[in-house]
Amino acid sequence: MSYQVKLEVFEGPFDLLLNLISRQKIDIYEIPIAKIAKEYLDYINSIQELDLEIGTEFLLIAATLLDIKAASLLPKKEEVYDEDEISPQEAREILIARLVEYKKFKNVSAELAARYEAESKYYVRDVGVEEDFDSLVPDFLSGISLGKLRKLFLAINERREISLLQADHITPKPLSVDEYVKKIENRLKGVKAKSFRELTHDCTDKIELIAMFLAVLELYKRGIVKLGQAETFGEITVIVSGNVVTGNAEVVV
Amino acid sequence: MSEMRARIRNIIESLFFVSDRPLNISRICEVTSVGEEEVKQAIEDLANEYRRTDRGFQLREVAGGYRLYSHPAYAPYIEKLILSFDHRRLTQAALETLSIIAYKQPVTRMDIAAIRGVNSDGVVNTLLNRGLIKEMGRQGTTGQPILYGTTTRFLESFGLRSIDELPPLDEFSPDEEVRRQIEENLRSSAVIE
Amino acid sequence: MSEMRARIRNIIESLFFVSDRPLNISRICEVTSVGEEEVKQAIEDLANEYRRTDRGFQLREVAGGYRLYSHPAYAPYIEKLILSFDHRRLTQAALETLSIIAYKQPVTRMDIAAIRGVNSDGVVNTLLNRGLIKEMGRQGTTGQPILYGTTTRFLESFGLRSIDELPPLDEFSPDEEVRRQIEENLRSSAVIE
Repeated sequence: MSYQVKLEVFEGPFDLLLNLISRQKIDIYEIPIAKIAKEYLDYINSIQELDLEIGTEFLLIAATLLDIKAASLLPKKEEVYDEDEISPQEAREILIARLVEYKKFKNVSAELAARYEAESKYYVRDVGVEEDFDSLVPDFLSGISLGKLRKLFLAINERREISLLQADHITPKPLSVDEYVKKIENRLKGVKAKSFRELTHDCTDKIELIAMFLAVLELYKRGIVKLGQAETFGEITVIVSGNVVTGNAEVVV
Repeated sequence: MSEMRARIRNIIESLFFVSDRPLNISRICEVTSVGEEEVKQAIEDLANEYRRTDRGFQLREVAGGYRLYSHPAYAPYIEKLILSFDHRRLTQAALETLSIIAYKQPVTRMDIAAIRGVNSDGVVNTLLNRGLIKEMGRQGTTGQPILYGTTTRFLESFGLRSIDELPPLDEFSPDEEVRRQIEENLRSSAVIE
Repeated sequence: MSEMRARIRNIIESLFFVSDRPLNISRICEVTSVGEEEVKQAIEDLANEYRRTDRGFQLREVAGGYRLYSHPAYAPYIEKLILSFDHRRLTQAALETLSIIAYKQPVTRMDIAAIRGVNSDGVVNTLLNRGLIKEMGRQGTTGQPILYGTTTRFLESFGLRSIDELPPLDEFSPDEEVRRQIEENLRSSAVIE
C-alpha cells in the first residue's frame, strides 16, 4: 500500500508562468492571455489556501498579466502614455524578454545539475597531514583563549541554524518519506523494538525528524510495526510486528 | 622510461597523494626544483598509467591544478565505506542561482532576483555557507551592493578546470517552439469571441 | 591476472585511497561483498605492485589493518609542500572542530560533519595526532561509530581542571540582526502537506 502527496512547487513567478504556458494547446480563437492570467491567479489562490506565504513577486506578475489582459479586452484605441509609464504592450514585451532570459538559465541549470551529479561519483582523499609531518603544521591553540573557543562554537551553531531556516519558502526541500521508511526498516533489522529517539539519533534538523515520524506512521499503517507509549509525551516505542514490504510514498516537505 | 623520469614521476605522485587541494604546475616545480617540461611530462605519465591500468584512482585537471580522485566506477563501494557531506543535493533554486552567478559574475543580489523573478537572498546565503560562491567586492553604484562570483570549490564540485569551461550560455536559449508559445500565450491582440 | 582479480584489486585500492584510517580485512569483505581469501590476495597484489614499481606511496599493515602511506623516500619533498601551504584554512577548521568536540562530547564524526556542514575527517585526524582529542568508545547504534572527546592535554593547554570549567554557552544572545533573520525565516519556513 502506498500513498502520494505532492504539491507542485515553483521556483518563482517566471517558473510558474512558463509551466502554465507549456501546458497550453494554443487555439487561435481563444484569448490566451485571459486563460493564462486566470490560471495564474487560480494557482496563487490555491497556494494561499495552503497557507504558504506568497511572495510579492508573484503578485507583481499577476498585476502585469491583468494589465495586459485588460488592454486586450478594451476596444482598440490609441491611448497616450506618459514617457515614464509603461504601456501594456511594452509590459508584455518586457515580460516576454524576461521569461526567455529566465528560461535560458533554467535550461543551463539542468546541465549543471547533471555535471554535479557526475562529479559526485569522484571522491578526493581527505586524510589530513600524515602523522610524520604533523610537526610542520602550526600550533592551532597559540593565541586562542577559552572565550574565543566558545565564541567559535556559538558562531558555527548560529550559521547552521540560519542556513537550516533559510530554506527558500518557494522551493521547499522534497524529502521522500519512502526513503525514511527504508531507513527505519534497516534500523529495525534483527531487533524486536527500538525507541523513536534511538531511531532518530542522527537526525540533524526538524524536517528530517518529521519525515522520520511520518515514516513510522506509514510503517504502522502497513502493519509492519506496532507503536507503544507508556505516558503522554513519554518515549515512543516502535515494535516490529510484520514483514518488510516496500512501497512508494513521496511527500514534499 | 629513464630512471630519472620515473623518479620525478614518483616524487610528484607522492605530492598528489598527500595534498588535500589541487596542485598547479608552478607549485610542483617549486617544491621539486624540477623544470616545467619535466613536471608536465610526469603528470602525463601518471595520468596515462592510471588510465591504462584502470586503477582505483585517477588524476584529473580541475580548478587550475591537478588532483587525485577515486575512480567513479567504484563510487558505490566508497559510499558504503564513508559518508560524504560535500555532495548533498542542491535544490533547483540553488542551481538556478548558481547558474546565474557562474555566467554573469560578478553580480549583485538584485541582478539575480531580476533574472529569477524572485528574491533569492536565502539561496545566496546557503551558497555562501557551502563555499560555492564568494563576495567579490562592491559595485561602484548607489548603495554599493556586494558583488558575488564563484569559488574554486565551485569548479571542483562541478569538475571544471576553469570558468571558461562552462558550456556557452547561448546554446541554452529556449528554442523557437518555446519562444512562439510564450509570445502566443501573452498575446494581447487576440480575437474576442 | 584474471579480469575479476584485477577488478577486486582496483575496488580495494579505491577504498584504501579514500580511507583515512587503517582498514581491516573483515571491513573490506563487508563493503565489497568479496570473500576473505580474495581480499587478502588483492592486498598482497597491491603491496607487491607498489613495491615493485616504487610508487609515491606504500601499503602498510598497521595496528588494526592496512593503510596507504606516502613513501618515506620522498618525505623531504612532502615537507616542502606542506610548508608551502597556507595553514589558515586548516587552523580555522581545526578550531571549529575542536570547539564542537569540547562542547558536545562525546560526538561522532558524523555529528561534527552535520554541524560544520562539511566532511571533517582530515581535521579530526590532525587533532588526534596532536593529542588534543581522543577516542571515547563507540556509540551503540548502527555502524557503531567512534565517539570523540577532549584529552587531558586539551585541558592543560587552557589551564582547566575539568571540562565543566568550559565557559557556559547560555549567557550568549545572538545580536538583533541575527535574531530578526531567524524569526523572519521561521515565518516563511516550509510546511508539510
